[in-house]
Amino acid sequence: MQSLSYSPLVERYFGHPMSVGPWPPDAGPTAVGDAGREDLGTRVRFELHSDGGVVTGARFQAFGCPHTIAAAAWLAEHLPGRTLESANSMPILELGRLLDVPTEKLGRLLVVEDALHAAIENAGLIRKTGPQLNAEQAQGT
Amino acid sequence: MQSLSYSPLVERYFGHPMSVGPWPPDAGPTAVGDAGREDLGTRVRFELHSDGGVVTGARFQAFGCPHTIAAAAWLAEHLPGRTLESANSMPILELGRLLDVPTEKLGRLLVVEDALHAAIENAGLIRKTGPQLNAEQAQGT
Amino acid sequence: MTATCIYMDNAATTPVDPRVAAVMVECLTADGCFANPSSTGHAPGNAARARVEKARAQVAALIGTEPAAIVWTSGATESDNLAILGVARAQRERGRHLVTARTEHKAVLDPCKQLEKEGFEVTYLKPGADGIVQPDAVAAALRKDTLLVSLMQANNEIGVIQDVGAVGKICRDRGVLLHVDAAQSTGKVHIDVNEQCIDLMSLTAHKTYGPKGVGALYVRRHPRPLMQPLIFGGGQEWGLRSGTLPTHQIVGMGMAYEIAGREHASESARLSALRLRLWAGLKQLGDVELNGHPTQRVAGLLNVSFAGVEGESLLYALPQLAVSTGSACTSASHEASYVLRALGRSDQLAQSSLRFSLGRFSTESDVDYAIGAVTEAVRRLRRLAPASVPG
Amino acid sequence: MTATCIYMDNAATTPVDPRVAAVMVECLTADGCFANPSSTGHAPGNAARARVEKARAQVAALIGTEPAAIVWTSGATESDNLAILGVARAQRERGRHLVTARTEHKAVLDPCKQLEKEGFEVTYLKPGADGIVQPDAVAAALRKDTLLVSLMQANNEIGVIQDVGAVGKICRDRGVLLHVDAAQSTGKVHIDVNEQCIDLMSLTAHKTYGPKGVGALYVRRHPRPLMQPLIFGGGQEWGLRSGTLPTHQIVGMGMAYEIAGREHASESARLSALRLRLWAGLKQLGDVELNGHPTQRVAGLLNVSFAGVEGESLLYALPQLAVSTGSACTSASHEASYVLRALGRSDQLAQSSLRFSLGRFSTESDVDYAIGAVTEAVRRLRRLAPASVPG
Ligand SMILES: Cc1ncc(COP(=O)(O)O)c(C=O)c1O
Ligand SMILES: Cc1ncc(COP(=O)(O)O)c(C=O)c1O
Repeated sequence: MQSLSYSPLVERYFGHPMSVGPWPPDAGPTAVGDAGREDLGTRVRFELHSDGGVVTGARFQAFGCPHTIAAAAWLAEHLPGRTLESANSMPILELGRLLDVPTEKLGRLLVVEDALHAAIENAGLIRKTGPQLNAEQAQGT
Repeated sequence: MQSLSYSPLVERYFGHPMSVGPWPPDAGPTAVGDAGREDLGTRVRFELHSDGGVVTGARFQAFGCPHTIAAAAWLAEHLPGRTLESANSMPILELGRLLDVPTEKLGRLLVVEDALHAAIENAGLIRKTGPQLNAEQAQGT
Repeated sequence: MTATCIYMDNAATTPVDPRVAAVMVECLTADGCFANPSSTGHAPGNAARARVEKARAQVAALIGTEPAAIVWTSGATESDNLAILGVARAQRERGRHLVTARTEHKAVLDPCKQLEKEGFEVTYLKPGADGIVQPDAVAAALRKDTLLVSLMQANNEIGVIQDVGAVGKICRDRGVLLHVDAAQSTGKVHIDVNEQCIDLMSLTAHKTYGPKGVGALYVRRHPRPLMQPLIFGGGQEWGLRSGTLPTHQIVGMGMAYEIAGREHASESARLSALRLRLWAGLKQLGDVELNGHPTQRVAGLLNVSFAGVEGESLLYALPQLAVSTGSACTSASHEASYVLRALGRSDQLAQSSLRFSLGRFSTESDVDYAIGAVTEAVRRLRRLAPASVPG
Repeated sequence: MTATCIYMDNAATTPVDPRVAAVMVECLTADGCFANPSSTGHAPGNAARARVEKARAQVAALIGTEPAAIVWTSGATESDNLAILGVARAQRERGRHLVTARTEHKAVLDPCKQLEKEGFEVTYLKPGADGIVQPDAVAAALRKDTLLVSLMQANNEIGVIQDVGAVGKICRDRGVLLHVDAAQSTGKVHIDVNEQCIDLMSLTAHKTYGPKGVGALYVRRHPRPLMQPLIFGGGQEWGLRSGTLPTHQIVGMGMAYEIAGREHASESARLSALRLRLWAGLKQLGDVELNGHPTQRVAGLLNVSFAGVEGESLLYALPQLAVSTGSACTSASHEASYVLRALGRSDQLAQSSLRFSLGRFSTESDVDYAIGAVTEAVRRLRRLAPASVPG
């Protein structure tokens, strides 16, 4: 008996997400993080650029419900400027509250978080080992 | 799921019964016949005048449903002119059909018939023994 | 066809108030709020859902509870069945005894009879000659294994009001659930399910100027009694009652109850005066008796026994007056009203009673017409009837 | 509020036809035919009864039977429950086995689950990938102790039509009762309960341009199956369904079915053309799949799976289009439609499907709007989604 209603923030980030899609191939070293499975209803990917441990650019892609898409879009918009460390500890459950995500859907936000964490981890690896790794990652192995 | 609907004949004999009520005390020897009980829903009385074995006048009173009242009224109207014998064998179930009495109510017509038969029997007694008996009957013993 | 008939059978059903009809009509056709309230994936569905929830709040308000305690049904018959069969079947391991009264509606008595077939015992309390069931009598009937007491608030045939609040306190103390059939009391009698300690309450729209075919069951929430549904399916109404919610019907019931709450006091005063006028007029006939308690009663209902006339004929002699008889006039038998019999009325008096139920649209001139028509009919039938003979 | 929304969810519920609304309105207020159809002691009651009986004949005519075989209920959910629970509980000594299909409505499956708790066994047949249950599969599932087969005629999610006539002949031969849920087929598919050997049939008004909250159960008369009521009370409807009959609702259903019978052929032709136009437009997107048999289906219903998009988001991206998803979108889970899963669709495809159900008031420009809006939404969501990665 619960209705499909969404907060204005979800409406905005679902309806007009910025920072969408893969970076162009020539955009420089990209740290990719994937999580989730389409057959389970949620799949998210983040692609980060960073410089000296600070996120300089972030893009997302998502297959999922409006809350999932909005959360990923919100994060991609708010990551640039943060250190990888602070990005890694962004409080996903508080974002959930901000977007009025229903309790039963909070599990999906963890998929968003997993993708973000994976991307940040890769960004750390890139920083240490250079962009070769990234090329592999970007092919989606 | 059955409705209180009555045939036009019932409507006429219930709505405008003639031959109603007791004969006036000075109307001559009267043969009375009673049957039924109010607490069982039906009580009928006929009062007959007869001469030489032929009904010369008939009146009825009835406590009962519209079919009962209509049947008694019809009989009271149609008795005069008949011999006591033919009056005694008037086919009550056919009258029931004439008045569209529902099957479940046919039992009540038997009360009407009982009252008529009682009155006819008394008329026969009067014929044999003279009006003394009638006086007693009319007092309703 | 019915235009020349004066309607005094509001206890059977009321006409829909025009204000109610107006909101119902808004929820029917393609330009209205017609969608399925469970279709919350789109705007029309959400609009219908919003109206259903508004109606739930309107109904809840009339009985002093929260919206989430209201379960929509198809009427009080279903609500009575859901309450009684639902509790008993779900809690049969806790107890197998129920208490009710002989003057309850068939919608309570018949599920009780069904439960007897399913292994339950039911105590049917006999009310006093005034129709009142004493709370003490209920207390005395309770047993260790009593699950539920079912007692109506206002009786549909004679209009007497039971003290459900007093019964509620007894039941609450003893840990027994109380179900109240309030089909005849909404908008007529004060209801507060918390104050009156009521666990389950059956409601219907069509005795309170709402549409036929929609009702509700109040189900207390804290604690919520364990119940088995009657109807399984889409899981609507917390699984207690599946089936598409009829938006227009529910919206109509909500509006009807809102009006009832607002106009209760003034309407009761007006109807009381009309009823007293009617009774004063009919008493002139002589050999008439009022059925049920003279004052502990709903405002608009008057049930009178007429000595010396037969019920069906009396009704038939009143073609311009829509009233009902104490007898089961639609059945073929001469069976007298079981309610009046339970009060100790003789078969004859029970059988020759009329129920006059005045309503929102009844007028003084209706009452005066009724007095005249009944007086004439009773006099005529009494003249037709033979003088009583001994035995 | 809903004015800017194009309604394509007629399988969830239809708007009431204005011709139906007109007769309903005649049965509401004090100047109309509002009385209780059981109040046959007075003229207004008899007038209401007459309209109820006329409606009974209208409903009976659509399915090829006599009025006395029609029992009024509150809708198909109740009818399904009454048929299944009613037969099983009354005949449990004759047998304890039922047969149905996995793609039935919850109003059939849930009472079957309840019966499992009451000691019955139920066989749930799996349809083919096209949604069709082969009559042979039903025959093979019958046992000596099978009481009842319950099979819907038109499926509510995918619109496929079962050959209930063939199943009926098998059941009749084997002495097993056949119940058919026809909620989605009245006015859309040929029905003749005698020719098709159907013993019980669930009907509802609100999928056929009648009001929500009223339905009927067809119960074969010669012989009449033994049944236990769900709801006990006043004894209306031959004791099978007590409760005050809602005149306006019943009259609405009667009129809706009369219109359905009259306009079935022309309406089906028009809706078929619209559906084919819609499908032709959506196919252009690529990676879309039609759910259910391509031709053995009702005219107006199209269920399509869109690869690469998530169902709830797709719905949310179509605020101006009232359609429904294959997923249980009102529930919190990502649970995919059990109907589409029973057809063998993957969770993802089942979850990202849309049901378009066209109706009497759908137009060509509605269809063209839908094609445009869905195309744009699917393209956008596909662009948003990450390219697939291997497992
Ligand atoms: C006291 C009482 N309970 C129950 C009912 C049944 O209600 P419904 O007609 O809504 O099924 C009625 C009226 O018929 C009633 O008067
Ligand atoms: C196939 C089918 N059966 C039963 C139902 C339930 O009908 P109702 O809404 O009348 O209870 C529906 C629709 O909801 C349906 O589509």
